[in-house]
Amino acid sequence: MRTLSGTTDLPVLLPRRMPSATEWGAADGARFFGSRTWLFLLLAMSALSVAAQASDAPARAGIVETVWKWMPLISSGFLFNLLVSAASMVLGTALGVLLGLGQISLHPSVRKASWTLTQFFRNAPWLVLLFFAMFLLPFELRIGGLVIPLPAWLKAIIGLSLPVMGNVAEIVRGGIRSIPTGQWESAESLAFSRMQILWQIIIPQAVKRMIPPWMNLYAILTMATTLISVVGIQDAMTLTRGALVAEARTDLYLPLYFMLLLMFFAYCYPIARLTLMLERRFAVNA
Amino acid sequence: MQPVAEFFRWLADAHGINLTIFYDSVDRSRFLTGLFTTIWLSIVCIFLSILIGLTGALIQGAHSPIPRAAVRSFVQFFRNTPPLVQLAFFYFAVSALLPMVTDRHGVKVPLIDNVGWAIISFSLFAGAFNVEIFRSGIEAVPKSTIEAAEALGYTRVKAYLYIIMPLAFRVCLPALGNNLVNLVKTTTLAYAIGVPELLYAAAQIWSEVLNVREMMWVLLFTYIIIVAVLVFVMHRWERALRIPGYSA
Amino acid sequence: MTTTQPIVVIENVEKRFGALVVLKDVSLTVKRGETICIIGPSGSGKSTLLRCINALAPIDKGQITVDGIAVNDPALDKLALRRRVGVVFQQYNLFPHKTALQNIMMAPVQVLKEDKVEVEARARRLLAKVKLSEKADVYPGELSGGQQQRVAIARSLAMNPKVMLFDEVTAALDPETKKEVLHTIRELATEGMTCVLVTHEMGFAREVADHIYFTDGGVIVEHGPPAEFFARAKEERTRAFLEQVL
Amino acid sequence: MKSILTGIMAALGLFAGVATTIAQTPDTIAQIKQRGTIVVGVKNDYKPWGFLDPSGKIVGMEIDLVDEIAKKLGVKVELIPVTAANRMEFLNQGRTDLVIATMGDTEARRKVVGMIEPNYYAGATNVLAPKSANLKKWEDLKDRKVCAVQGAYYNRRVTQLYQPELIVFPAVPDALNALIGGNCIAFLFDDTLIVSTLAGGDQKWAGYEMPLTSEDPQLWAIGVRLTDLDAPFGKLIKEMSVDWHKSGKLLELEKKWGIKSSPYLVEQNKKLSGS
Repeated sequence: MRTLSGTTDLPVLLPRRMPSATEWGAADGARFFGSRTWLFLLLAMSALSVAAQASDAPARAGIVETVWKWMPLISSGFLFNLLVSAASMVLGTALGVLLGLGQISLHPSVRKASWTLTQFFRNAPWLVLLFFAMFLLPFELRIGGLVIPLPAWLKAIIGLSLPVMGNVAEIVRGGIRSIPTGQWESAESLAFSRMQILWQIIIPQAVKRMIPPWMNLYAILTMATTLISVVGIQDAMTLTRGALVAEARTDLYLPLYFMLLLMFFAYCYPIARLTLMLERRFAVNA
Repeated sequence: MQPVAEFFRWLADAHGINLTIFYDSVDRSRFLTGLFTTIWLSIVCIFLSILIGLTGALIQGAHSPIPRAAVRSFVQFFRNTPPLVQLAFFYFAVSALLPMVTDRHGVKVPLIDNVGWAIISFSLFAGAFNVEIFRSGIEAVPKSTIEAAEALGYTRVKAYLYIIMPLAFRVCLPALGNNLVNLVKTTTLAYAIGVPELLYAAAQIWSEVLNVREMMWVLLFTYIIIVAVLVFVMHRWERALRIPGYSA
Repeated sequence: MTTTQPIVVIENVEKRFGALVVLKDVSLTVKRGETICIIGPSGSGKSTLLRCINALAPIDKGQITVDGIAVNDPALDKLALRRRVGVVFQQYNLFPHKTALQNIMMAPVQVLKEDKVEVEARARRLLAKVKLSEKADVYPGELSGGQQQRVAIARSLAMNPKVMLFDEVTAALDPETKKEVLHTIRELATEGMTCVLVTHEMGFAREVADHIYFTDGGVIVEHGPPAEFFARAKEERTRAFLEQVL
Repeated sequence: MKSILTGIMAALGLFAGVATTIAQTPDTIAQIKQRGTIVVGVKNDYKPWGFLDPSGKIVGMEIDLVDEIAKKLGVKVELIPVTAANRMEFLNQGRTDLVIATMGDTEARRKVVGMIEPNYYAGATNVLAPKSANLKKWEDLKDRKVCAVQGAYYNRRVTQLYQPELIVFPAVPDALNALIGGNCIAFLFDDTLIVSTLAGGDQKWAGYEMPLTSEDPQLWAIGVRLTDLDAPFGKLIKEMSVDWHKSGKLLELEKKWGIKSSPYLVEQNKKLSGS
């Protein structure tokens, strides 16, 4: 059963491991590459919309105007997606850091429990965890006299933060383990306590290595926020679907869904690039 | 089977833990069909995504910049957009653009059905990741090793086949394993377009029997087991391919 | 076994990397059975010259002929050239996923399509020759540097080359294992194999070479038989270099 | 394997423990008043009962009923969009106080939630299909792709009786989009929705029809928690429901939202108003 851990890290999605700067030299290459990607997407987009136009010759209201009409509503939904992603990330990171530190605890039982939880939440499908949270969390939490209501959106945030937690825990554990044991030993020989070593020596070094996979996880989470549409929370995906029903025109399917894809791309692609940049910079320093 | 069924029937009556999949034949067959569909869908997509990954990685090694840029755009687009929207995009939008075919009732139906689109969509999604994985694997093979092959008279194709690929594959295997695990988890999204996979089957059962809690645990554990089996297989494979004294 | 028949002829070769000229008007001839050593400071273009001989790097001007094959001919039959020329690299470059024996057998079987049984017999003979018979089924990762380098030499020999190129083959080795490798090369040279060595081992060069070339800044500064070269270098640059390394 | 399994169980114990502590509400009316808001599960994809207008607001006939109830209680309204698959869960978990979401009143469901009588509407099962599909009878659906929505009570019955290849979606818009896109030949749904959709006179539905005879008539009910059914909250809603029938409110709303006049409402109005 060790199989769930070991060298295979982040089964949720792979950290964006890109080639070293050899092929397309560093920054210039990256910029070039970026513009190329956009160019291709624009080409693809126009080709597809031409195809869509052609497929429904007696066009009613223009496709562009109709898309434009729904744009504000869908954009507001998209903003909600971003909000959910930020909240889930904060919550998931906080829990994940605890769980990650639990995995290097000196108590075997804490270690084992943390490890098990980490594996469980990393390996369960996001959508199932989301269903899990939506259906099985109570509508309110009573802690002593305090009543904390759990509305649907909050449950969704919790549901999405569960896999985030598992993955952050793994990132934290991996980051800490990547620091050579020599650092621990030399600090110990200088009479630092375990806590001091961890917080003053190991974690400051490890954080740098954790940031790129953490950002990568954030991008994945942002894309996963569309799953809340499946459990009945209104997001950009739900609204796109609603707009399509309202219009009931097959020629709108392509441009509207493509617009939604582009919204996410416009948000996630820069994050991916930034992640890559940081990864390279840290790799050079390391 | 009978005592098992009896036990679960008792469990439902006495404790309200209603696992119909163990005693109701309709629900059991629904669940097993879902399980089978998930496994089958996963295997087909794993195979196709590896194929896409290899093809993409080979094209990225080409000299002409246009196919390279096309592959790169494909990879970036599929990696940076939500797989759920991709699936909807294919099933609703792209499907409407394709020519219709006439079924045996004389009605025009789409060329590709929801299962077909799920396969295409997930394979492309995971394939985009595989392209990057294989490419980084190929790039991890030292240039000097390739040169040595060249000096021994290997052509480009033969060097790929006998030296670069076997080495690159070993480097890729852990990352590939992760991505395939992820692919299996992604198959749950097919629920959104009505593909009768595991989540769909479970949702049908719980919306009729109203045993959400029980089905939720069953679902979670089933997926964990499927993933564990896949990880185990990948691990064994990795071990079988390990070269003494060589760390990838 | 030195004859007067030339096997490698290099005439007025020029090689550039962008604006940087690495080889300038280089000419040299290697006769069949001869062993020549190319020495010189780092970055003087020695390794590049070897790579040009085997068409691993194209040349910009001039002419290289190996056993009658024009290396810079656009219609060059690379396989024919590489059958005739074996290369051993500084970093051994064995294929890590194959055992020592398989490394030696791979190219003859996969490239030359020779019979596997015959190739295996030959490979085992070559392993014996480099004194590694007992390591046949061991992977490169489990061998020492010197052992790996000897397997690499055997791997090149398995193609039955007419010329062997050695590119600083002992540079990455410690003194102890260096000896084993030099011993193998010495044996080859005395058996009459045509060898071109780029090396920093002056003592070894003096001992095995029929002819020494000294390169600096991409040009051949001076050359001659070892006795003469080491005793009475004509050029100032050569003398300065020799003073440093000897 | 076993030790790991127990490990997972133990590790999740805490989580599950939290999840199972669902408080039972004693006095719903007091709670609603204290909160100042009534939380109601409604449809947001079921025109004209509960649907989105372009500004993103949920409107419809059922929402009008919700407003009536809120007015009576003197509280504000919070609408929670629900689906057939989760509306009863939400109610029983206490996430909503009430559910008015085109919910069919069935025997099985009565065990789980409290159904308010008199029912406020009656629907039956039919399909929406393009005229070109040329469907004549229910049996024509056999082995054909038919879109449906997760959690609808008629899915099982129709599957067993007529063996269509049912493609079940999480929500109505998905199913409708699939129908429009030609991914299925018919959409299995309540006839009321189909009628109102077709009667809307919208050009986009010109090529569609409701070709079959409606089957399996089904009353719709407002749902409350079982504990509320005979408590003041349930009684209040019952009274209001009677009132809606008597006063002709439901008939009026039916007209307002362009729903084809339902014989059930006319009959109930006659019966209750004693005319």
